Amino acid sequence: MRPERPQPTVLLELYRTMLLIRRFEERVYFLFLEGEIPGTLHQCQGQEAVATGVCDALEAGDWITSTHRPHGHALAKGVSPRAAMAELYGKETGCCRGRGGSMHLGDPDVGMLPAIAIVGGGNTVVTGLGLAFKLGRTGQVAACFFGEGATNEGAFHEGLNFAAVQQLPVVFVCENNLYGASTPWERVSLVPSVAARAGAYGVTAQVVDGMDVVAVRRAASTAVAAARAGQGPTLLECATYRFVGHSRSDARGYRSRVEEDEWRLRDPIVGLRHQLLEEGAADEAAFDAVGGEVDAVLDDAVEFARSSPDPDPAELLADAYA
Amino acid sequence: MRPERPQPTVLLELYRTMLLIRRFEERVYFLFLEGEIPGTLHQCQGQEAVATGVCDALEAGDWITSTHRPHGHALAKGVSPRAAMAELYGKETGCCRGRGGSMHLGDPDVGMLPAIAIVGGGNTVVTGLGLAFKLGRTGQVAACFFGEGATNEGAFHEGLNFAAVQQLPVVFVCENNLYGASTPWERVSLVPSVAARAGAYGVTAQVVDGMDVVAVRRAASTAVAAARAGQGPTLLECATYRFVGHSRSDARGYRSRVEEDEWRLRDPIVGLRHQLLEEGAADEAAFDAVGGEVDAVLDDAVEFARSSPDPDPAELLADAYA
Amino acid sequence: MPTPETPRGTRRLTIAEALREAVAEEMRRDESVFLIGEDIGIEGGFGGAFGVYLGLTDEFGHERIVDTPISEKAIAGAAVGAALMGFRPIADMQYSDFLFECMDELVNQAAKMRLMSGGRLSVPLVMRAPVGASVRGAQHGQSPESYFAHVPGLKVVCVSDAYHAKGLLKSAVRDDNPVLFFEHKLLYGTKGREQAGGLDLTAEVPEEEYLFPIGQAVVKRAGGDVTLVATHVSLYRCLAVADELSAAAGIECEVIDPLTLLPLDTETLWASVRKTGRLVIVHEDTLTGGWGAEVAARAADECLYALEAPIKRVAALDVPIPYAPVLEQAVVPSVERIETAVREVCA
Amino acid sequence: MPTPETPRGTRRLTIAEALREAVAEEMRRDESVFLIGEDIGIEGGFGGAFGVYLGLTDEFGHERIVDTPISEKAIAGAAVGAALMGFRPIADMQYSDFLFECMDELVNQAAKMRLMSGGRLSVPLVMRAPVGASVRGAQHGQSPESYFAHVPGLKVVCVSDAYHAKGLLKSAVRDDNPVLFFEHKLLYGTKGREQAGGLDLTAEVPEEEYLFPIGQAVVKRAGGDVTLVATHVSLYRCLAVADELSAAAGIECEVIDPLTLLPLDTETLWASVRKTGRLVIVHEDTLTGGWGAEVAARAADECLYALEAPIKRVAALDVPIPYAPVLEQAVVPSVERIETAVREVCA
Ligand SMILES: Cc1ncc(C[n+]2csc(CCOP(=O)(O)OP(=O)(O)O)c2C)c(N)n1
Ligand SMILES: Cc1ncc(C[n+]2csc(CCOP(=O)(O)OP(=O)(O)O)c2C)c(N)n1
Ligand SMILES: [Mg+2]
Ligand SMILES: [Mg+2]
Repeated sequence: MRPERPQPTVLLELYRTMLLIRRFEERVYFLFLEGEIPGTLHQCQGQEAVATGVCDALEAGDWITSTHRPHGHALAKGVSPRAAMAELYGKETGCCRGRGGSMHLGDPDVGMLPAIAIVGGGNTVVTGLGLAFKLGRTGQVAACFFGEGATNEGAFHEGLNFAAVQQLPVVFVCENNLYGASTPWERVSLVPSVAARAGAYGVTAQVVDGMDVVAVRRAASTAVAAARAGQGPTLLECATYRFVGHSRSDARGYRSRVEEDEWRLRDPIVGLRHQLLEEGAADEAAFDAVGGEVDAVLDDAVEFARSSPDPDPAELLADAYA
Repeated sequence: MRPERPQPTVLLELYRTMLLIRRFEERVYFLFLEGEIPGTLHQCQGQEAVATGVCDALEAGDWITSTHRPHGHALAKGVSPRAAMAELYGKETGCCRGRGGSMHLGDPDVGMLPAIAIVGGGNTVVTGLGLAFKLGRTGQVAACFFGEGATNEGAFHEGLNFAAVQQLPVVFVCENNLYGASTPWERVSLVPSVAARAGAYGVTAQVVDGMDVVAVRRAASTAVAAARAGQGPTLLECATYRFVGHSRSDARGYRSRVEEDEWRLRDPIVGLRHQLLEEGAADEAAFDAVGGEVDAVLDDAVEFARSSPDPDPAELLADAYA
Repeated sequence: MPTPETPRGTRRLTIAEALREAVAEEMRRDESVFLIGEDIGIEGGFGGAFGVYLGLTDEFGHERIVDTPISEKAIAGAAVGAALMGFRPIADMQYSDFLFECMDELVNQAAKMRLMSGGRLSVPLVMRAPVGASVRGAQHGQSPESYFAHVPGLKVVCVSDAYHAKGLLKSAVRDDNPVLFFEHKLLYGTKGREQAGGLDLTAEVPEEEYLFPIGQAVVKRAGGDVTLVATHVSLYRCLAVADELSAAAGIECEVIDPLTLLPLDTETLWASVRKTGRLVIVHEDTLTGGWGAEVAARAADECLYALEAPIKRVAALDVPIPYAPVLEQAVVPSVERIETAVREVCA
Repeated sequence: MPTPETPRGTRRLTIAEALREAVAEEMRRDESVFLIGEDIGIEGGFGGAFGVYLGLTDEFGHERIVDTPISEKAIAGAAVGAALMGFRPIADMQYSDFLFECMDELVNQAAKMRLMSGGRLSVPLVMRAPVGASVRGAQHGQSPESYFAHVPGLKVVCVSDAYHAKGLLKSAVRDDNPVLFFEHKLLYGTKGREQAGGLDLTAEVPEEEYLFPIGQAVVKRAGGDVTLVATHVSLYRCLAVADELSAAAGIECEVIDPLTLLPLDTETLWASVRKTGRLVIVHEDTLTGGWGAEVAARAADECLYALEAPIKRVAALDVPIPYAPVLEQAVVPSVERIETAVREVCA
């Protein structure tokens, strides 16, 4: 039985979100090189389908936790490009008022915790979100993003097991991009798939093509529905790839250009575009329109960030305590 | 193919070790109630077959790590009853010169680290022993004892995975006595067996009857041989039961007397005794002799501990640093 | 120690009983309060490592008393997450020594989430943890409160009697910040009595509800010659020394229980030091880098000119806690070591 | 800073280069030395988060350069276990912020095994960890050395230049105790130069082998008016302030790099304080409970009568490190804040 295909409008919206993430990341990289954005960057070009598909399966009242690589998750969950960009600029108008930065993007108003840049850090914290939703009988769900590298942390183990025994409404979303920084997965695990670890906790797992936003969305919807119905956590392993370096200064010497090229052929944005064209669900004009919109949004976001005020150091001490 | 049965002399020796542990624990409990032994106690009556079977499968040059419940492991690995008893008394002649105590029994001379009383603590440290043996090409093996409760710690996960990917000569020995303090295993795990977790790391696991010292010894021998041959770690899950409370003040209200009685019928010492009698491998006189020997050893140990000097506080500061 | 406002109806309670009341009252008052930890609510179990929660499951059930696997990271992480969602978890660490298993959740998550969110989120959790040497060896005898008194974003409370234990735990539950709440094993109740040197381990606790504020020290004994600042068991040793020196040498010690280490009530402390000119700090956490160093350092900045003698610290020796009772006693601050220090600064 | 004994043949090296040499020399010298950590030896990889190990796999191979999963507990636990068996691991933490993930292994195991074994075992490991704010936010900008300076059984080293970095790392490898070895991100080499304020981040390092002892402070600049004690980047800010104040106000600062925080070289420190009568301590770890408190507390005990002014500490403000450069700069000790403190005590 072939699962139902989303409506064209939905697909175009998914396309839009992925494109927004991609172009956001490209702008940010350029602005970083220009010296406008300080610090360091962990970008997600190539992985847009995971953030987009999962967040689209969530309701507005649901929450996500994220990682050192949070830009895509933030935009997909609805953090405004202005607030995200201003945060990267370290401005008072940023979603964390410039206190968080690239690795801690988040916005309570759209259901995203400040991203946790400790690998695996979100995997225990998310259980508390689930516990709150369960105790409060709110019907909310929490999704936890993490990389395959994070599954070697004790936090992965403790978080997943606790969520399982408490049957918490949590979806664990592993973005398996094959590398943790420079380290290939097969050097740090004897099992080929992350999903193979779910059985240790009595948790259902599914491997998904993380370059196919529709497949991700479908699997996520099932997992979210199960969580909302009180059936406990699911582990989704999304097979994906980051097209760029681990962080801004990474020459990617630990992987081959052939491998990169193969994965680039599976670009989730290009793929969806081809499908929509083939299905006749959208034409070039529609894509141009989306591209134009996205560019306008980003122009505006950059302008907003640039022209926003710096935070006031005098207010800083007030931020340590409630 | 029925595995080969050990020689009667070996079996009698296993019997002797288990009896030594049992009677040591009984004495210690009495001496504790009498106020001679300070602190607290975590005892292992009922679990003797695991310590005995595993340590008998090890060579003298192999090492073990242990837990908050280490008395049986210590005696089985060869810590002298004198040195163990004196340690419980907090005497200078103890195996850790009175610095360690009940929860940190150990003796480098017989290949036992000071026991680690942090649940799961040994599970990462043991990988360093394995790494040392691998790097040094010494052919040694390390065995790590831990309870089923410890398998919910991040340390279990990180230690087992690291040992697996490095193919370290380590045997992970889980004493599954069904409870972690007052908490039944089924309340803290959705999977019924600890062994079911080994697959997550590509590690071979085996469930063993932990009340049958011969079965434990056999499984341990296989695991030790594999480790020594460079085939990496094995996880042994030994199904066992502690006949006594978790620690000295435990009224065991969280489990039924029926359950306790059923397990007592499987007493590993009584079981081996029956077998040996049935097989004609030993007679009552032989058991009496062993019992007499063990009692004499323990009389001597207690006398030794009592008459040993206290440590000198003046020497204490020298113990923090090498 | 009842304060002047203590109302008529009081009983004598142990710290364990007072904490139990505090938990129950807060859970009744506020649906968002829940308990989480190991071996806290199992039927026929222990009600926590030191029995503080005994009986609470009957009233509050297993949903609000969350028994966990042995997974300190999950306990602390879940507490952080639930607190971020507006709940008020009371998390339980069986021994404070195990806090090292969830330092990331406490130091990197609980303490930083507020800042990282630009002040938009808060983390109202309480983590209870027993400290103190009680012949259990190096991994069950630490007093690690100083590690946490170094973490901006956390609050740190140390309680020494039932009255303040109850009032402070209730305040901690209502505080919008993560509070580390340290109790001493030997002070829970009658069991520790002998080891604690025969102290009466009960205190008068009002029948009526009350709070005691975080960040307020109390003067347990007034005196004009020297200021002693101490927590937990060391506090009682200081009080014993004070009585002894008053009788034997006419030295009048002012003994202060800071109760909160972070933030520190320097107003109360410095008022005393300005009066006495002498300061001795006593704690069972180890000396070097212990919280006594912070008190001394701030005194040496903020009231140096009031000092008439060197500032002395009496603390656990800089070694892991050894097992043998004779060694353990040599490590923790004894009445003798405290007395020597006080005599020294008063000489 | 070359010491008087520095032999003829020297080169200018960055700290990263000097550390790389130290590691290579020790690995050549002693078969029991090995490296363990994340992303340290992967072909085409980073050679550690700050490139310290670049190229070493070619010489030493993957057996002695153990690339691990992202498992800090396993890294630290394996280092402890191997050290107990007589090996001398150099473990790598990519950022010191992640040390909180393996506090149990460091505080409860590494630091206590010697005592728990009755002095029969030792734990000769080194754990390297970069500290410091560099616009990476709250979880990648801490300077957590003070947590470890509170752990009996550990030694704690902070290096500020290539000469001492090399000499101390070699000593740390040979030390029979667990040594936490902290380096500052902005001081590794040319990359940090701009952020570090245009400092020359190289120092003269002899061609020949040398060691620099753990537990020895160095006087980086002599002066008679006030003693400044500082590590890492703060040290250079102090030196800048010293030059400035000498020229502008005739105040002569004596600037001391303690290099080892545990054990502390109080002999060198107090000699200076007895001379100057004034003490300012500067560090990028947060103020409350930071290692400066210990220095101040010991001064207030051991040389109180030499003090002519309150002891000042200039440290990171008591907040998590914020991201925005303007905020981060307000948090870490700046030249301005140091100068103000020095002027205050000299007023
Ligand atoms: C506890 C911890 N250890 C190490 C790091 C450094 N680090 C940051 S990202 C990263 C790799 C993470 O790999 P993975 O989980 O697969 O996520 P990805 O970067 O591939 O998205 C590492 C090692 C960290 N941030 N936190
Ligand atoms: C990290 C840590 N958490 C909690 C404890 C307290 N504790 C001591 S033993 C124990 C139960 C351990 O259960 P298990 O691993 O099954 O071993 P068993 O006691 O059954 O032998 C607990 C919770 C501890 N010592 N260390
Ligand atoms: Mg990855
Ligand atoms: Mg058990």
